[in-house]
Amino acid sequence: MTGRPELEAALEAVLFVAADPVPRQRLLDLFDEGDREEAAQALEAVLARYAPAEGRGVAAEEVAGGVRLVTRPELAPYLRRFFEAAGESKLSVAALETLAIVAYRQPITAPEIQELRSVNPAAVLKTLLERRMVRITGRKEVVGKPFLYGTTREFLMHFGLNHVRDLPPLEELEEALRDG
Amino acid sequence: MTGRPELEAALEAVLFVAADPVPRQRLLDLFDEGDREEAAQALEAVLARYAPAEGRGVAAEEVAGGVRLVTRPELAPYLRRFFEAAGESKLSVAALETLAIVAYRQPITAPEIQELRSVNPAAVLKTLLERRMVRITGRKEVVGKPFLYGTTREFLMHFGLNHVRDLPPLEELEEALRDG
Amino acid sequence: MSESLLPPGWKVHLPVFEGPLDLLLHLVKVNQVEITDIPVATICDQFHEYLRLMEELNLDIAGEYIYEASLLIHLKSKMLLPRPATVEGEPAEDPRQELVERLLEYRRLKAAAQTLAETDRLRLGVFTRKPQPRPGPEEGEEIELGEVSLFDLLGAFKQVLVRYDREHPPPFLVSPEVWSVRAQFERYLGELSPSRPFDLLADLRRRSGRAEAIAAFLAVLELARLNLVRLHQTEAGEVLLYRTTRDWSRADIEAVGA
Repeated sequence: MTGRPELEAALEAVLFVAADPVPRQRLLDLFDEGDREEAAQALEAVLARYAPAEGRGVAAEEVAGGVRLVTRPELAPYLRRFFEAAGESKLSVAALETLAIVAYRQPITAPEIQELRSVNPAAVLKTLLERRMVRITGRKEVVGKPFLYGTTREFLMHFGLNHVRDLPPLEELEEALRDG
Repeated sequence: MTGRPELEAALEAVLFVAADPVPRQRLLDLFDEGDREEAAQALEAVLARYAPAEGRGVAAEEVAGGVRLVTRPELAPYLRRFFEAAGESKLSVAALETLAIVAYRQPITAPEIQELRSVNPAAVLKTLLERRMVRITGRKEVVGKPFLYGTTREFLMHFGLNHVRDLPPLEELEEALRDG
Repeated sequence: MSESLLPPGWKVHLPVFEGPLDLLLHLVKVNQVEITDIPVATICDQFHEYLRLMEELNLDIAGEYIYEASLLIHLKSKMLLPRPATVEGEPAEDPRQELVERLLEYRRLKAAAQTLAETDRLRLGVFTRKPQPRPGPEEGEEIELGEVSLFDLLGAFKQVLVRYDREHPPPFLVSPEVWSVRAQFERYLGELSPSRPFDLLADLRRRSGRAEAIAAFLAVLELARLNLVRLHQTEAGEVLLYRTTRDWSRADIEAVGA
């Protein structure tokens, strides 16, 4: 049996070194069978320790089916200054519109995207593929077998989503837009 | 004037992201002149927060003229286990290239793969066999009767394809993503 | 194209649209009308006016705009026709229906894009620790297997081919006359005998390259045409050459192009 403090310490250390979100189960699998129940509680305790709070710079987030530690967005100016990072988005309006179409209507083909935006999406899709926001998920079984596109884990991570179904419903967004 | 909680949060965030030791002065330079005295105190508070303690996996250490956050050495076995498990679900560039060669040139022998990559593919093929991306499809009727390798059902499912002939030719993707 | 009213090099800031649907949404907004009740004639004219302006400014007009403009003209003409009689009081289908649906869907997706843009801006301020080098022998960059897509696979294959070509530059071209068909013709005459089978494929493989192999192959065809060799294919797929009993003469060699 591993003591509770060691379980918590190990979990914190692993979350600290893991750059990518780690699925909960993978964290628990680090321990012996007999310790997993206790480890699950230890994990919740560690995550509670990293709840966003005043004076704290790091917080735990659930994203892309896992948990990870990230800096809190309010601190962006300090981090940008220190790491000399640019704060500008690399996604153009065209890229964001195409990404939204892929995200909400996936899996979707290029001709179907063109139908929705009335603009040839080839160049933008290439950018999104290169930036790993979008991936080819297969081919559609219609004439010409066009590629099907969907979003990636990178997309979920970047937009802080746990799953594609966590995207806000389109209807809600439109209402917010009408009110605004 | 920046509030004490914000100073502490910013310092914690920067220490978290920076992998290398940061000189104290560089940390304090993040803030306006008027805030530096307070920031120095905030830094001590953050470092105290990361004093080695039971149940904590991360600690602050002073090295070579700077401070940094590191995992506590006692937890190394857990980290090793974590990285090993993480490695199992990853593909190196060598493995990906070899997989691509097998996919596009199947059935193909190890010497033929070596001809294309100039590297003995034995170790990488073993990995790909273990990941069930590649299988032995037979033997080539030449001297030494080397094994022939091809892709698996799992490979097709992973890439959303029904058949090996659905693999896009090099030009197809380029054409699909060419504008206009 | 109409003559530009502006001096050459003059730049005017024209609102930039993300395509014809974006322009249409803009026109709906500035005209303060509902998407569901678009005054087609007005919108159609303004759409064309915008294209005309772009033309005047020597801006490239994407084909998508021209296509949409033609759809609008078609719709405008349809609106002028009397609607077919309604069945049992049901309202006849509005010819604008399809356009309305496209615009509503596009507006929804634009709202989604705006939300993504806001999240994108916010999330750019979220930092994670850089991936630490993993202890162990594994070298170089790695990709999560679950994340590898066709795009990566193709990219990897292209990489292999590019590197292969770089490491295997094509051999210096041998001047073609060195591998004349006639020289190959003479070589075969010297090597073949009526009693001993001669493995053609093995012989072709021994040639220095494609150019010589082609010359050799053409020579064999000439030899067969002049009835100087007999070709025999075995069940195993080998091609065997035998010299026939016919004697060759200088004229035979001279009949072969150099």
